[in-house]
Amino acid sequence: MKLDGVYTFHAPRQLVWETVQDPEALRRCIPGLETFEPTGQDEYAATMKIGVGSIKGSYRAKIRIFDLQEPEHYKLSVEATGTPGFVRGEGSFDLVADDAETTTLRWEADAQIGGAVAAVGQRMLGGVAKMTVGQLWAALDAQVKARQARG
Amino acid sequence: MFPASFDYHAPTTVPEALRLLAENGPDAKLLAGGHSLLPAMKLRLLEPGCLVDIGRIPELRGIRREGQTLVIGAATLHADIATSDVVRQAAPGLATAASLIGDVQVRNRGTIGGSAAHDDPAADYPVILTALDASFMLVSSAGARTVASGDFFLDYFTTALSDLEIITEVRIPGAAASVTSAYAKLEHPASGFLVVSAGVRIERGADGRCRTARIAIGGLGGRPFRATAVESALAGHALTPAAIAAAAALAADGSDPDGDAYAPAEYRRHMATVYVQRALEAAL
Amino acid sequence: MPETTRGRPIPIQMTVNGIQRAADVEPRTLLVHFLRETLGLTGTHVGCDTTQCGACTVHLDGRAVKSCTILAAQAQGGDVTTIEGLANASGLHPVQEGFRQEHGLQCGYCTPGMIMNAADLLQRNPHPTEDEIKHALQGNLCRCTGYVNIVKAVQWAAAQRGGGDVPR
Amino acid sequence: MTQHPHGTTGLIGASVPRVEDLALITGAGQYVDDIQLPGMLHMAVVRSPYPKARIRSIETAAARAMPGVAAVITSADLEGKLNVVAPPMFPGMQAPPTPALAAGMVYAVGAPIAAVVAATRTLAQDAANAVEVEYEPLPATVDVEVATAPGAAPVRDELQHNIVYTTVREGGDVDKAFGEAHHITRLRIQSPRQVVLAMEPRGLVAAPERPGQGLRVWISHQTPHLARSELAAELGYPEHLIHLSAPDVGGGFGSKSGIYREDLLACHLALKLDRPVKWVATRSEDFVATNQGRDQLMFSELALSQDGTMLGLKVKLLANMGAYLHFATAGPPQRMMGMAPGCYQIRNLRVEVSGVFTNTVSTGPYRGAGRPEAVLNIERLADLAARELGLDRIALRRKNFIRPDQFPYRTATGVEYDSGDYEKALDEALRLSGYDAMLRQRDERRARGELVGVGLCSFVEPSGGAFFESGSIRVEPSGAVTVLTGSSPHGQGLETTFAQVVGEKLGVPMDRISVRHGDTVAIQQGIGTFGSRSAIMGGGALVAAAEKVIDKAKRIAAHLLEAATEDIVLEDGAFAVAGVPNKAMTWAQISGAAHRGRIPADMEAGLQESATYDPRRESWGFGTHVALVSIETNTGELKIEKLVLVDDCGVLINPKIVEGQIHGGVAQGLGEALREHMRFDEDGQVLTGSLMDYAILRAADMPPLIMGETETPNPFNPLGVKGVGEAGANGAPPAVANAVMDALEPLGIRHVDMPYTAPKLWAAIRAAQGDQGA
Repeated sequence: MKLDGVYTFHAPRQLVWETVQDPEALRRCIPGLETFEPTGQDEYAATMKIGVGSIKGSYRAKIRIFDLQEPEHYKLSVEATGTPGFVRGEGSFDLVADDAETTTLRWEADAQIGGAVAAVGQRMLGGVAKMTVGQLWAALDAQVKARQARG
Repeated sequence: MFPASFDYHAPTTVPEALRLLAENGPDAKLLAGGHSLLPAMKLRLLEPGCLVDIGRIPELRGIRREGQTLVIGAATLHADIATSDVVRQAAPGLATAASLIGDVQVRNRGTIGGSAAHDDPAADYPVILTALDASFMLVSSAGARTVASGDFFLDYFTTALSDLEIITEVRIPGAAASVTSAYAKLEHPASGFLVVSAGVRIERGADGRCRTARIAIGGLGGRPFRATAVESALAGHALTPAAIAAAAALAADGSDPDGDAYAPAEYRRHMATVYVQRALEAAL
Repeated sequence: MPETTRGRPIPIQMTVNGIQRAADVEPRTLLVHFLRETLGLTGTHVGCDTTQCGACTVHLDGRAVKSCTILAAQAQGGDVTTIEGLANASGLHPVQEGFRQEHGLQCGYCTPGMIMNAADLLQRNPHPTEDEIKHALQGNLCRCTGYVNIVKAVQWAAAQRGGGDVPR
Repeated sequence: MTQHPHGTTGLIGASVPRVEDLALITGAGQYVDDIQLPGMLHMAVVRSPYPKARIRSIETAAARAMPGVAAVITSADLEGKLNVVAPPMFPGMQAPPTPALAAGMVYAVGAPIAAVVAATRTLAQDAANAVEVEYEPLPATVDVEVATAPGAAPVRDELQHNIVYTTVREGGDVDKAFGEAHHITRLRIQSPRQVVLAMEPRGLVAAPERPGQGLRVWISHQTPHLARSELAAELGYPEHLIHLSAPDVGGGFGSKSGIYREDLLACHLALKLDRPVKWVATRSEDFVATNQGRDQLMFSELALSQDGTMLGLKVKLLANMGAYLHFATAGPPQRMMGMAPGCYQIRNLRVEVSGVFTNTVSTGPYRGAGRPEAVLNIERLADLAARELGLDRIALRRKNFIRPDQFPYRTATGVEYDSGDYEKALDEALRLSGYDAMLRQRDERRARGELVGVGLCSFVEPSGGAFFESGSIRVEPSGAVTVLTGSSPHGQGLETTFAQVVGEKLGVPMDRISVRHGDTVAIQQGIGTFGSRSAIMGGGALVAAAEKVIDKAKRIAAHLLEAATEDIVLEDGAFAVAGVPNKAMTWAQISGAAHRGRIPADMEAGLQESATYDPRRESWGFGTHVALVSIETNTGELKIEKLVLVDDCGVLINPKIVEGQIHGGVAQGLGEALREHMRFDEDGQVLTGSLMDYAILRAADMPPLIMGETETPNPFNPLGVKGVGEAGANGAPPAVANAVMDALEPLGIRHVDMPYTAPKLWAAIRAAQGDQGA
């Protein structure tokens, strides 16, 4: 499943970059995250509840950030496995400074979903993925704003 | 297939159910008919540690009218709603929607409150209840509140219901002779869930013209889509076939549906126009 | 509730085919497995895991239901009829006989659920039209017959009823 | 009038109610999952969610520690043993063994990785969920054209390339025919992959007998004896020590043939633990663990003269076999070899068939097993050819039909069609459908802007022929008759049909006959039920056995009546000297004598005879199906308004049962035409892995069927029968496809592959309207 999108932050690019690269901010942003431990350089082990609303399953996940080109590009991969199946995806993120106070994040991702979730949930996987991404950006936006407020 | 282990309680009163919810924390889930919850649990999409079965609370069942309001107990079965003369008269669209859920056996177990709380984006009730401007009576140990359908159905499987609340009633206003409603559904050939559906509620003035129209469409996203363009196009107009067709053509305006392997987004958008038209025709 | 005691068995009792049955079951026990495994009533079948196929259809308190999507605990105190309990001393239920007369079954796996659902239909609607029969059978899948003779079997049974009472 | 070379009871040709039914309508059937044994354990299987991945690690400790768990095994415990081995059907066939548990690599979603046995089904599933597998996902190959492109990555590490096998057959002078052709019709056509979906999922119970005395197996299966042979070889266990039976079987449609990985695992674990082990697939498992059907991609060219004479045909077929080969996976596409020309005289033929590995669920025989694909191909070509040449499609078919006087007819590639009268079936179908009136109505409705189409399909249906079949008839001392058949019914009603055959031959009423089957100890060696073979093969064997029994009975009667054997006649179920009916002896009297020593001195005691039947040729049933369809322009919804089915399967033993077989075949065929499609995404993930997404027909989806028949007895079969089980699945889909394409012709649409879902047709209509500048 391929997804892509654009999100606009009303903040300078460097600040957005610092936020998305901050493990603590990441921890606060990834929807359903329960535990989040570094396991190496830009690698994390996590347990998370993935799903939406009343349908959420528990997953063990590996998160890796790589291909960093500060302050404009990075990639992030997630491999999550749980009883209901797996979610595996890799996203590529580009930050473009529109002006001093506005940053556009362009992203594209390729996700694979398998197991029971995929077997019975085809009719809404796309929508649910979009919703989850939306939650992620909203949370990230809040983190960016918090950082901005802190100065 | 089997659910993961859980504890089971079957209270017979709402306060008792609320106490059990509070005691067991977020790991507890309400079980009504179980026709949304148990399939998900069998597939281990959900593994609650505790089920509070509210199927034995008599006050949660039943259909009645309070003046111009139709009141349906949250644990009322789809089958009873589909065949209720009171519902057919007061909100025919709701009876139709209930009759199109799943199959006979599912309708004999599933409940309106359970389906609403689950809020599957392809379920029928959220669509028709949004069109009917229904509201939900939510009760917790802190008291009761009423939430309008527009504020209740939020997104995929996401409602305004908190972990500590129980839906006790669904209240549908405007059961007057000047109000009519209808529901039309394009079914997925495998699951029977909706691909696209439309619920409409029309209130006519004394002159027979449409005074207000409320139109909700399912299948265009994570929550019922209010077709405000159609509503405005109809309001104040005579409901001629031409007017209906012209208005229905606007059904998907402003929507941004997600396609799936069966029905691409473009198809859904077009079907929205077709099924809004069908629902409007059925309403008149 | 501590994790270690989660899911401990609970006592349930219900009437199955006219006989009082009681057992301690894990709360997660589905009605179909209670019937098949605890009570040995294997005429009720399991054909899917998404509440689609209807092979597990039984009557609970007089209504056709899918016993794969009901906890045994939810049937506590209830009255269950399975395919084994449909015929009585005076013979087969008319729907059973209809299936035999009209070649309404081939492999027989979906048949008990089909029959239970059709019997439920005729209780509610003794003289269904062909469309009503087909619509009522929507929740029962058959891979052998193409449903043609199943519909005829239900029509056969309806025709036996004449007055619309429930002859056995 | 057709001559029925049968007895006098009138049983053959009678629609008697089935003897199978009483148990099945009262819940007394005994399917595998109904078997409960003391001490029985339950097996659950851990499966790959990935289409292709390296297994980095498998952690089983948590599962082993769970209460009630008796064993957890992985490939490490199997030491390379326990593999499903597909027979090398063709020279050079690549058939790497399929390990029961994946060793290091998985190549399809659903591949078993670990097996867990525990005291209850619930505990087994809980423990299976507790097995942790770490994967390194790898890019998968899903598409046969991608898999066969130069330089394609191998689907499995051990493969040199992704071709399972390629076979080519050529007859006549194809290049010359194409060189001289006035017109060449070209078609690329895909038959959708289908899930077999027998309502009873696969399953088995394996139980060790007393020490050293073998293994007892109850398995939901179509071919018990073949299953035992394969099981013995793959388990490395003595064949004679396996007692295998198929109890009531809830449908098979081709999928319950051969041995699957779970079968080996359950038997292995039962022997290892010395406990009975049960495994029954969940529906979700069945979607990824059982062979699927169809999925053949065909590239065809039909060379024609100006007048529509079919001069030559080239077919290239790529059959998607999935990642793992089972017993019969390689077989179905081979049907194209014999059936490519369909009902038509095409003297120059070239057929090339390749089986292709992909990282998908295995395929194999499914109702029709290559026949529906071949029929679809030639019948779509026939319609397109008529359209392109501006000829009438009926006339084009008539012109090219093999004529009745040409039978037995040898095709350009040397396949012999035994008998047929294709025009007769066509004419009957046209008559029953009111074809001309239907066309007029179509045109009127078209003029009003509706999308309406009429389509037809004339088809051949080869059946029987492969392997032999066995039958045994034992007349008990009471005169009652026990029939043992090597056929193994699972819904076909053979207990009834064969009782009719034997009753007719022996003159014994059906209630004095019981037909037994499906047990490797009780039943002599036999084959089983698949490929529309049982009436032909099992019936043929029983006729031969009946003749032997009657011969012996006559000799006993002659002995008792002190007459010459040649003078004894069997009439109304009794033996008498010709012309002296009042001294007739009943079967009970004869059999009593046979079992009590009142027989000629040189005769063996008893009255039991066995026979096998092997006609060494196939029976070629045929028919014509006609469909009237309409498509709602605004929604793409397809409605089959009428479906006329004329089938000729020779003599009908039990017309009601034959009709039921046709109904069932049609329902599956219409499923293929309307909605059934097992889909994988480009990564190899399953898109339709449950009944939530994979749609089969429901009761309200069945269109009205108008059934007709012609009866052309099979001259090479003692009962005059031909197979019919697959007729509906063969003929109905192309009839609907042709009707849909007829409906869309005014929009300039040339071809759309099945299934014709509403969104697909809507998109096609939209695109065409765009093209037409609408």
